[in-house]
Parts: sequence; structure tokens; C-alpha cells
Amino acid sequence: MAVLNQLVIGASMAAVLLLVALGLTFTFGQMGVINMAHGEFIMAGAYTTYLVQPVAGTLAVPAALVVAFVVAGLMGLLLERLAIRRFYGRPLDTLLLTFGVSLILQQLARDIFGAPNVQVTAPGWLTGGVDLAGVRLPYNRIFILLVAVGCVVAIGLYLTRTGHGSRMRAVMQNRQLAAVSGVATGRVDQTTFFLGSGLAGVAGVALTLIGPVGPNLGTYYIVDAFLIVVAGGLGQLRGAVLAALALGILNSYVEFWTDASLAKVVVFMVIVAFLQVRPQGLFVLRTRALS
Amino acid sequence: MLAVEDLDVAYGRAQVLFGVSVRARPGALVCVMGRNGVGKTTLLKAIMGVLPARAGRVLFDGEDVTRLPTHERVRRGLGYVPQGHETFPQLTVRENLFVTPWATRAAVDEALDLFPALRPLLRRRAGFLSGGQQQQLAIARALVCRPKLLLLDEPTEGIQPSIIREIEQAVHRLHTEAGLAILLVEQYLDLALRLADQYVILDAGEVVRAGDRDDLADPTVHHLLAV
Amino acid sequence: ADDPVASGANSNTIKVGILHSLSGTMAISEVTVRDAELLAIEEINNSGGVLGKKIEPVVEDGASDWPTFAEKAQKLISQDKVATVFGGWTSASRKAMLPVFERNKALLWYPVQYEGLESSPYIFYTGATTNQQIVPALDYLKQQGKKRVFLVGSDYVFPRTANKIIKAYAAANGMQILGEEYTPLGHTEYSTVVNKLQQAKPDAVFNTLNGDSNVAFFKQLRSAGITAATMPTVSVSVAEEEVVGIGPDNVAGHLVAWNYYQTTAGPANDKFVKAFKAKYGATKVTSDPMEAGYNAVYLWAEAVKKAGKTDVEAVKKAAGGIVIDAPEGKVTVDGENQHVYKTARIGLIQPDGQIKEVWNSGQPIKPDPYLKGYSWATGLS
Amino acid sequence: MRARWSAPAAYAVTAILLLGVAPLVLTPFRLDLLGKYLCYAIVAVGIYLAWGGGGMLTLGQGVFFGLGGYAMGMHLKLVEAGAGNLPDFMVWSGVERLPALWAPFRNPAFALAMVVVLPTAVAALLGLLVFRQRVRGAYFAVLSQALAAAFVILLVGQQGLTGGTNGLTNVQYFFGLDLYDPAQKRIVYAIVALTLLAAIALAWQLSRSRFGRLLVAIRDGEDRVRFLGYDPAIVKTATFAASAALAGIAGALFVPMVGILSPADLGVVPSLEMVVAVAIGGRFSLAGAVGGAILYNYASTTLSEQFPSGWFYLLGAMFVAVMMWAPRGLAGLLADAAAALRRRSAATVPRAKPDAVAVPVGAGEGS
Amino acid sequence: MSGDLTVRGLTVDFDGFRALSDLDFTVRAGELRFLIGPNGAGKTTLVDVITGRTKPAGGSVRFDDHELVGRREHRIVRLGVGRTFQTSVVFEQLTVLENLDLAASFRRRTAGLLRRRRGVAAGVAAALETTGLAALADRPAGVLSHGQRQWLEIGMLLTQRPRLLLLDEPVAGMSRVERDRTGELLREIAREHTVVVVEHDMEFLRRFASTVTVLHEGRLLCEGDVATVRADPKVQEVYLGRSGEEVAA
Ligand SMILES: Nc1ncnc2c1ncn2[C@@H]1O[C@H](COP(=O)(O)OP(=O)(O)OP(=O)(O)O)[C@@H](O)[C@H]1O
Ligand SMILES: Nc1ncnc2c1ncn2[C@@H]1O[C@H](COP(=O)(O)OP(=O)(O)OP(=O)(O)O)[C@@H](O)[C@H]1O
Ligand SMILES: NC(N)=O
Ligand SMILES: [Mg+2]
Ligand SMILES: [Mg+2]
Repeated sequence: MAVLNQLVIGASMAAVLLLVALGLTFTFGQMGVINMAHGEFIMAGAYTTYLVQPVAGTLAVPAALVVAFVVAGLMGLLLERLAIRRFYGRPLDTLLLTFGVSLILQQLARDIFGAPNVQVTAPGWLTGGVDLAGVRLPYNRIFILLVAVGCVVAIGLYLTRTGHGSRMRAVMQNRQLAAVSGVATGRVDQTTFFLGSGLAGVAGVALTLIGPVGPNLGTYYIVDAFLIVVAGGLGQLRGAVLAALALGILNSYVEFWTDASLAKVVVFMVIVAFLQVRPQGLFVLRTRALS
Repeated sequence: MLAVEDLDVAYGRAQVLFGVSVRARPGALVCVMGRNGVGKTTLLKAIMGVLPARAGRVLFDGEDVTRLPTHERVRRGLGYVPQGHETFPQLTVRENLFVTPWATRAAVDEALDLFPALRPLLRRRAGFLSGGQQQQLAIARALVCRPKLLLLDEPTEGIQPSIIREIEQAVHRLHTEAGLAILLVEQYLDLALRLADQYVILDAGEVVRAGDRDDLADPTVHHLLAV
Repeated sequence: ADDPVASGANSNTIKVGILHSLSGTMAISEVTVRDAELLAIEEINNSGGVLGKKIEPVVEDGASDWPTFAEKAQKLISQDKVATVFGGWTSASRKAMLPVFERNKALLWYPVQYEGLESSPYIFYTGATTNQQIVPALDYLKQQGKKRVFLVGSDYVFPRTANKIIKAYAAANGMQILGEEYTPLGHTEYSTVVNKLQQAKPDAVFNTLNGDSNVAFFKQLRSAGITAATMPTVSVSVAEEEVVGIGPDNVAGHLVAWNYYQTTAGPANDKFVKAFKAKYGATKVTSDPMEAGYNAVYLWAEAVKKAGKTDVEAVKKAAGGIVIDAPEGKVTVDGENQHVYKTARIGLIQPDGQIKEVWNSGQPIKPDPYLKGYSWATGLS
Repeated sequence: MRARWSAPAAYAVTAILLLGVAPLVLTPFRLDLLGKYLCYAIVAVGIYLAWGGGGMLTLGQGVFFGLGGYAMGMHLKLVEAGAGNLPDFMVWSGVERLPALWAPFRNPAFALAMVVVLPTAVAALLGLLVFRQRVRGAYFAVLSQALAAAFVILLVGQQGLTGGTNGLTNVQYFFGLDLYDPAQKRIVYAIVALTLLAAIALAWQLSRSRFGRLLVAIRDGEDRVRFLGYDPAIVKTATFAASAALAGIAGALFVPMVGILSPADLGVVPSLEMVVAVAIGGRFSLAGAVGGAILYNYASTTLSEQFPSGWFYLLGAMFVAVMMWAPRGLAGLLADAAAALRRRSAATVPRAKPDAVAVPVGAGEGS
Repeated sequence: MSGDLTVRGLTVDFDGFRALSDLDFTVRAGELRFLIGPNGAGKTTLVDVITGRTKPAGGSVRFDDHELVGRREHRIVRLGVGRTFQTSVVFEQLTVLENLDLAASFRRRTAGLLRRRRGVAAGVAAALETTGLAALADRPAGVLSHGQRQWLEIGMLLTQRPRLLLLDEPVAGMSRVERDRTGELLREIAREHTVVVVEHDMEFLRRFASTVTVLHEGRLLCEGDVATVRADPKVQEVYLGRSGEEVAA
């Protein structure tokens, strides 16, 4: 029974992992920006919930989803305009740049909201849960799962069904060619970065239901988020989903049989081993061109 | 239609074009020629705004576009096929054709009519196409923008003879029937001879000769193109 | 080589170091201790300072990085020539600083409950050692008839050592340890641990998680439907500060073990709480480590007054037996092991975020860092 | 002519400054700090090789630093404890018998060998696995970062074996030297400085060799290199392993220099900082990398002393500013300034046709 | 040590698409062979398989009595098989000279690689000469124009002294004079090496080719001397266009 529970737990861990990684499928996967400040955008989403809470009452969480998307999105947009746009095609440089930004944002949060965690409580309708064959599935986990699924569907449609989605990919693959095809590349960059960062904000809202809301929030998720994207294959939505699911379930079982520390180590080793079989992640985008 | 005036272009500190002036009348087909490395590609890129002009102006349809971003130039009717069969490798052929924001089904259909070989490949990723297929796609992609002036940088490179013929005919048709102005960089002299109204010869980043097609028969021109 | 007195002697201030993490993971906890220490310094200065001189704090950031603590401690000692240092939170930071203070014969005041088994001649420990916090908490559980206990802790030295002590206690007292789980510092995913708890169904959970993890743990415990009524937890690193972050709804009814709560009765505490809120804002809460840091400054000041100088050896000698009326009640320095006598208190978390005392040891407990007075603890070290 | 002598001259000046001047003018406390910076500078030399040279952004240097450091630290702790005794942390962690893993480290030769062998072997293994499968760029960066995260969790989780979060503290002796004695500590400083100078010389030679060019080529176009008959995986692995070895040596020296080694210095953020320091100095230049490491660590010490609660703003702003305005680091900035000066003095020459050549972005002074 | 290239039953599948099917193809040692065919016929794919870039679904490629299928790219190069690419790729951050030197050095031992380059090896100097890039020797290759890159790539190949050279559209984007120069160069090389050239330029073919192989849809369409091939109606149909002569004129 307990063993069966772990499957459900794994799935709900996967939803969290997926949610924190989803924004990266845009900024990292599509745009090639290693945004270390992604974690701080998640944090911004969480603090947004904290601020929205007194205003929106029991509807704080859904309201915050929208507000946080915009807030984090705008932060991303600002970052893109002020700095990132000079760095396309140089992922490793963006890493260092955004690391600096992440330090600044953390300290800013510390100065604005204080160093200790702030309080976000789940509304009544998200407390409790359903019992599934002896397994209790908390409502807040179901909610996170739904948010994750919703985001995945929306992103999937956006990327494949809208002209904007394919233009975004075009810009990343060949900026110059996109420009001579009439694409306003700057505008596309802004939108993409806005969306990716906004998704981080959404993740932040979800995380307030299950974890701390403090200046360090982002640092706890950033490594995992990047791992998911890498294991899934850069910019591959399906890959990210499967990778999150696989790692969530793997993690939950290893942790069940050993402990949380070992689980993290094992997950890492499995990923390295996995990349032996699928070096470019679950789903590969190859071309014939030489790198 | 197009007037390039005293254009200087540099890559960082290295200047490549020196006071280049080129004119194209509406509906003209101007062939840009010159040995490898003289700056033909650089000229086209500067006209498109991919490279900034250090000095000089680019006028299109009477408007000074020198400071406009690339996509605005495209919107005004400048189309460009870069050298070396460039595509969006990870997009499908269809997606490649629809990248242009104002691409219409009709425009894409017309482009595909020009290169029917692309039709069965629509769902294939462009990066997996053969060199020639990519080049055909690249030209089709530019046409989807519905340009008024088309810049073609060595469009026949890597294309099988029968398709070269088709391209030649297509270019000819676009030029004569649709009245499209064309700036063509072409290494096949005979092909250039057959198509061009005017020509420009570059050497070491400067225009050394320009004139009407008929002059091209002149042996001194051949001399300029040799060695 | 460096004489800390030298600089203090011919200026009209006495420099002291304040060394806590102001950045990084630990800032969440340590910043408030710094605030409390600065408050104490301000109060002492306002009432005339010590030896007629004002205390001048030199603040440094340990940055949640243990070697940095050592480096900054060295800097405070040899560059700033401070008379003493108040600082540290994690045991790791203390272990890193310890050799620096011993080597330089300088003085550190360490304000946080810790795992014991240590007694450096150059450190004063103003937080609880194990027999003033963990052992009383176990006594309380035993008294409540909680015999089957599950241990949950962060993966570092304090929880591991604490749990070792708990297991020894359990073995001697007929308690049963159903499980022992460690998670990395900063871990935020507790569903698996909660699942294990649900399977084991202990009478109580002994929680030595630190910092942010507590927020995740309690939120997830609650959403899994576990309440204090079905499975109470007793925490030793959850104070008022943490309760705010967790959200009182999520922890109300659970137990904590400390020596001080914001609600602890007494004029000294009323004054402390009032002064703290006046200085830092009405919404701020006070907690045990803050109070221990606050006390440390007063204890040192008293010792200096008694010694008549800031010289380390003199202060050390003078400190023994010093008593102050601290917010937690009477606090006495044990001259032998340089810990302090502290009253143990078990508290119940209230829905408003405050903690209500439900039991106390009646009188301050003599510090016993090596648990020499407990027969069951003989094998521990 | 000038170019030919400027490098050896700079090297000599550096040597004199480090070995002659610094010990005389700095207080023992500051000299210790400088020694610590120099340890990071040794790591920076390795990062310069791997990242500046081979384009491998390794965000896991902390792991190799740690492996070397623990190898050394274990030996020193054992010596200090004396025969038959346990190191202090094992005592308070309740370990009763010396773990088998520790026993061989009592032997100094073994421990010294492990300082190099452990990091090299781990890097070689990871490198072979990863590079043979053509994992690179951001993938590699993220993987190596995850390695650092996993390594620290592993260290922290094995308290009885590694000292857990605390790490190895209170190291007092280093092969007979008393580290509490400033005079003897100066010898350790000298060893660190000499090691750094040796590392610089080695890296200098390597980057100017064909091997160095090959690395640049691999960075430029790894696939193409295969068709020249080289195996990029081997070349990259060798380079990565060399950078790991340097990090290991640096870690080993860090232990006596600083007296403590803790997982807090080996994780994701410290590893990132090692790289950031190099970026600030200029990753395409050896002098930039080394200078960057010293400067960065100096700056973070000073900033945190001057602005204990706001220094993260300054540090963050520094990264941002460097990446924005000096993407090739301070060394790039200096090179540009020098070039500008030279051009000004040569400005009288008439129009120079396509002669002066622009260097493609990122090429820089990569030697 | 026959030096022959023997391709037997070669099949390449890309997710269900058959780029080469059951192809047999032989080039004798010392031959200069031209390979033509419509866009997408599989010419580059064939070169890719020979040089280890693409794994075939079946079949064998033997050179010099070594099976090449299954070997890694650099091993194949070390057997003496060199190639150029349809889109030239040179190392942009290295100078022209360093590009050539690196290409020439692949047989050096590790110790040789660890030493600095002193002077210019004879083979490298010759390649600089042949390719006309001597004046650009110290420029980063990133500044070369399209045509100049093509030359550099050929130069790099030459310094490697392979016994079998595979050139994928070497003269694309070159002016006529340069094509002629390349052609002469090829002739010269072919005297000592086995050369396979993929090309679309019929004029070039007419001037420099002796034997031509035509691929179509992954299969051998025909093989023979230039005249025969050009006269072949199937070739005219799929490749040259009905009036192929006109184009090439
Ligand atoms: N990115 C660059 N940086 C510096 N110089 C460059 C760069 N690209 C091209 N050049 C130089 O500019 C000159 C002109 O190049 P361009 O590509 O315009 O030549 P081209 O006439 O198109 O030649 P080709 O026929 O070979 O395509 C060449 O000498 C080349 O070396
Ligand atoms: N990786 C791949 N995945 C799918 N299809 C591929 C892949 N590689 C090649 N193809 C297809 O295989 C066919 C053969 O391609 P190839 O590049 O060998 O042609 P080619 O004869 O060199 O043509 P060209 O003369 O135009 O360069 C083409 O239709 C191409 O689209
Ligand atoms: N001493 C502690 N709580 O680490
Ligand atoms: Mg060109
Ligand atoms: Mg081809």
C-alpha cells in the first residue's frame, strides 16, 4: 500500500518539478538563455501570492496565478530588455550575467520582505483531499497537477499551433534569417522571455501551497529545473514532461527505500547514465549541419 | 527603386566596402559580379540592414531605409536569399515557409509551384534536406515575403542543372511578368548574361565597373572577372 | 600576538564583533539574532555603556559559509581588535570558528541551542545544551505516554547528534524509535517522509528539521490530513519566527521545546518585547535564539564590569556565576563549562502564532553538555 | 619584439610580487587571505584551460577542489589525531573504528597521490561518459552543476566519514609545519604561490601548443575536428581532467592555508563563483583568469567587510556589469584599450583596405 | 592494400525515408570519379556513410580492405579517407595557417601536439600556395568569404594527404576562373590519390571528369564517361532537364 502511495507521490513531485522547469523550456530550451534568475522569478511569484492574499481572500491563489504570471513576466521582460538581448547565442555568458541578477534579486527580497519566511496559507477549499484506494491525495497537490497540465497544454498549443510559436523557434535557430523573413526579432525575444518568466511566476504561486516563501525559495529549485530540461531534451515539451515524471517517480521510490539525500544522488547518476543512451535528452533535435 | 549611395561597411575594424554606389530601376535585374571575397555578400547584407552601414545611404522606393531594422525593410518590399542555403533547420519545411508574419497560403502555394520538389517534403525538418532542397526552400521562403526587390546571393549554388534552368526561368518570369526588381549575385557568367539588364562589378570592395548588359561582352570585363 | 585590550584601552569605545549570516540560506534565521544583539548594545549604551565607554558593534556577514565565519572571526580579532564576538547559529559555523578563537585566545558568545558534547574555554554558550532542551522534551513526551516516536531531521550535525541522544534515552526509558529520516538542508519535498509517517503511525514525531524545511514539512503534513491531535510533533528548531513562515494554521497544536517564548511572563521579557518592537516594528516577533543573543551581550557586559576590564582571561574568570534577569527568567553562567543555567519550557503553538507554555522545569537546569549526569548517556562520547 | 618579451616579463613581475613583496608588506591575516585567493587562482588556471580553451563550462569545479581537499585533509587529520586515535569529528559523531576508507590516507605518499588521482579519475570518467556521447555546451554545464549538487549532498550525508556539513575543521599541522605559527604559515603560503606559478607556466605552454589550437578548434566546431582525424572526446576529457587535477591540487593546498574544508565551499554556488571569477578577469586570457580569481575573491572579502549587509548587491552588480560591458572580462577590456592606443598612434596611415582584421566575437587574445 | 573503395548493398533509412537503397558503388585506386544526381539523390548521404557520419541500415563500405561501417569518424580519417563539406566549415577562431597546420598535424604523437608550432611545415606552405590564401595566412578564418572558405577547406584536406578524397560540391560559389583552378588542382591530386567529387556544375564536369556515376533516389542510375552519361535519356529526364546541353553550354 505504502509502495503504491509512492506512485501518486512521485506523480505529484513530478508536477512540481515540471512546473518549475516549464518556463525554462522557453528561456533555456528555445532561447538558449541559462537564466539563473529563473529561481528568483519563481520566488517573485510566491511573494506575489503573499501580497495578493490579503486583497483577494479565498481566491488569492487563482488570482495570484494571473498576477504572478504578469509580475514575473514583466521582470523577465525587463531583464531581457536591459541585458539578455545582447547575449543571444552565448548561453554560457547569460549564465554568469543572470547569476548576478539572481544575487541582487535575493538580497532585494530580503530587504523588502525581511529575511524570514512570510506566511501564505492555503485557502479553505484547497485544504483536505480525496482518498483514493487508501491513498490520500491532497487537494493542493491536485491543484498543482492541474496547473501543470494546464500550462503544458497551453504551451504545446502555443508552440505548435500559433505562428508566433514557430517564429519564436525560428528566431532562435537563425536570428538573421528570421529578420530577413520579416520577423521583428526583438519583439519575439521579448514575448518569449515574458512567457518563460511568467511561467516561473505561476510555479511560484503553486509552491506557496507546499513550501516556504522566502528569499531563498528559488535556490532550492533551480538545479532540478535545469536537470529536467536537459534530461528531456532542450526545448522539448514532451521531453520535459516525461523527464519530470520519470525523475519524480524515481526520486519518490529511491527516497522511500533509502533517504532523501541518497535519492538526489541516485537521480543524478541515473541521468548521467541515461545520457549514455540518449545523449541529447529524451527527445532529440538533430540536424545534418555540423555544429 | 533602390539606390545605394557611397556605402562604407566594416566588420569591426576591417572595412570591406568603400564608397559603393549601386542603383536599380524599378523592374531592373542588376547582376553583381566579382571574384571571391570582393564584398558581394557584404553589399547585400548591408542593403538588408543585417550589417550596419558605416557611412552612406540606402534608399528604397525613395525612402531612406539606412536606419531601419531589417524586418521593416522586408515589410517595405526587400526580399533576400542569403548565400549558402540557409534555413531554419529544426522547423519543418512548411513552418519555414510560414515564418514570415504576413505569409499567406496563396503566397506559399505560389512559391511551392515554383519548386514542386518541396511539396512532398513539407513535413520534413529543413535541416534534414539535401543541400539543393534547402536552397530551393530558401528561395521559396524569400518569395513568400512578397518582395518588390529581391536580393539573390548565388541562388544556383548546389542546384542540379534542370532546377537551375527552372530557377532561371522563374527569375526571368518574376522579372519580366511580375515586374519584380532583382539584385543577383551570380558566378555563372552566361546565366548572368542571359538575365541581367545591368551589371555591377566589385573589386576589393569598390565598384570598378557598372553598366548595361551589352557591355558585358567587352573583353575588359572578362578580364576584371578573371584572377 | 594581538592584544584585544590594546585598542579598547586608549579609545572611548569598546569594539565588539557581531558575526552572523546576513546572506545565504541561514540569513533567514540569523538576521533576527543580529537585531537582538544590536538592541542589547543600544540599550547598554543608552544606560551609560560599560566601564564608561560605549560599545561599538562591528558587523560582519558569515554568508552561510562556515570557512567564511572563521575568516571573519579572524578579521574581527586581528584587524578590528574587538573585545569579544557574538555570533554563529549553525553548529558548523561554530566548529569552524572554534579554532580561531582558541588560537587567538579571543572570546565568542554563541547564542543557539546546540548538540552539546563541546566546551571550549573560549566560547560562552548562551543557548541550550541538550539537557536543557532535548532531554526535557523527551521527559515530557514520556510523561504524556508517547512511547512510539519517529525522528525527522535535517542532515547535519545537530539533528544527527540530537537523535543519537534521543535513541539512547529511548532505549533506557522504554520508548520505541519507529524510524529516523534525514533530508538535506533546504529540502522542500516531504510527501515521502509523510507517507512513511502515515505507515509508521507513531505517537509523536521528534522534529529536528531546520529553517525552510519546517515550512514545507508542516504544510505537507497538514494537507495529508495529519494534525496535532492524531500525530503531535515536538520541534526544537521551530520558534515564533518560523511559525509565522509556516503559517500558524498549519502548526497550531504542535509542540515545541525551548527556554524562552515571546509570551514568557515577567517584566524583563515585557521590556525586551516592547523594546524590540519599538526598534524593529510592531509585527516583529521575538524568539529563543534572539533572546539568547540578547542575553549574551548583557552577560558579557556584566562580566566586563565585574572584571573592570575587557581582557579575555579576566572576563572569562569574572563571568562565572554572573546572574542576570533575562527575559526568560534568571540566567546564571556556569563558570566551569561556560554554558548558562536555563529553564526548559515546552510550548504549544497557538492559532495566533504565539506559543503558550504548557510545562516548564520549574527552575533553571544546570548545563551538562556531555550529559555526565545521565546514566543512559554514558556510551555517547 | 614587445609582444615576445611582455609575457615573460609579466610572469617575472608576478613572481616577485607574490614571493618577494607580499610576505613583507602584508599582515599575517592578509597574507593568509592572499594565500586563499591564490588557491582559487590555481582553480582558475584549470577553468581557463577547460572553458577559455576548450569551451567546456564546468560548473562543478568545487567537486574536484573538494576531492583534492579531502584527500589532503584526511591525511592531516589522521596525523594530528595520532596513531590509534580518531579525528575529532569522528569522536563527536560517534564513530568508533577508523573507517576502512580512511586508513590508507595515513600514508603521506598515498594521500598526496590521491590529491591528484581522485579528481583526475572522476573527471576522466565523467568526461569520457559525457564527451563520447557528444554532450556539450549548456548540457555539460548543467550536468556538471548537478554533479556539484549531488557531491555536496553525499558529503553532508556521510557525517561519520566526512564530517558532514562541518567538514574537516581545525587543521593545525601540515607536514611538520605548525599552521598556528605565522612564520611557519608563510612557508605554506610560499608553496601555494609556487604551485600557482608552476600551473601558470604549464597552462601557458599548453595553450600555445598545437594542443591549445586543437582545443580552440574543438570549441569552434567539434564535429569538424573529427574529420581531421582527431577524437574530440579524448582531447576534451584530457583537458577536463587536467583542470580537475589543478582544482584538486588547489583544494589540497586550501586545507593548510585556510585550516578548514567544508561542503559549503564545494557546492553549486561556490563552484559557480570559481567560474564567475574567471569570467570577470577574462576567460580567454591566462592572466585574466588568474587575475580575475584574485580580484574577485579580494573584492568579495573587501565588499563584505565594508558593506556586510548589502554586499550582494555590489557583487551581483559586478557580474552584471562585467558581462554587459566587458564580455571578454577585464583582460579583454585592457586589450581593447591597448589596441585603441596603438591605433591612435598609427592613425596617420592612410586608409588600410581590408587589412586590419576584426577578430570574430569571442576569439580574443586566446593564447 | 588495394586502395579501392567498395560499397556493397548500402541502405540508409531516415525514419522510414530511404535515402540510399541497396547501393553498389566501386571506385578503383587512383581514379577520379564524379558523382552527380538530382538534389536529394543521396550523394551527400553516401559521403556521410563512407566517412562515418551516418550509420547505414545495412550494407558495407570497404576501403583498402578495411570495413568502414561502424568505425568512428576520426578512425576513418586515420585510414586515409578525407572529405570536405557541402557547406564549408573551417575553424573561425583559428587563423588560416593554424587551420592548415592543425589539419596537417593529426598524425603527430601527443608529445608533438604539446609542443608549440615553430615555422610552417612544408605541406602547409604548399597548401597555402595552392589555395592562394598565403596573403591571408595570419587572418582568423572567420573573416573569409564563402569562396575563400571553400579553398581553405580544400587546402586542409590536401595537407592531410589522404589516399581517398571525397569532395562535396567543391566549386559551388566559385567564380569561373576559380573553378578552372580547382579543376586543375583536382587533376593533379588525382594523379596520386583516389578522388570522388560530388558536383552539379556540368561545365566543370565536362572539362575535368572522366568517369561519372549518377545517383537517383538512392540508387545507381547509370555510370560511364561524361558523354555517355549526358546522352542517357534517364539522366536528362531526372537531372539535366530535357535540354541539358543548353544549360551547360
Ligand atoms: N565576419 C567577417 N569579419 C571580418 N571580415 C569579413 C567577415 N566576413 C567577410 N569578411 C571579409 O569581407 C570580404 C568580403 O566578403 P564577402 O563575403 O562579402 O565576399 P563575397 O564577394 O561575397 O565572396 P564570395 O564570392 O566568396 O561569396 C572578404 O575579404 C572577407 O574576408
Ligand atoms: N537525417 C535525415 N533525416 C531525414 N531525411 C534525410 C536526412 N538526411 C538526408 N535526408 C534526405 O535524404 C535525401 C538525400 O539527401 P542527400 O543530402 O544525400 O542528397 P544529395 O544528393 O547530396 O543532394 P544535394 O545535391 O541537393 O546536396 C534527401 O531527400 C534528404 O532530404
Ligand atoms: N546548533 C544548531 N541548531 O545547529
Ligand atoms: Mg558571397
Ligand atoms: Mg548534397
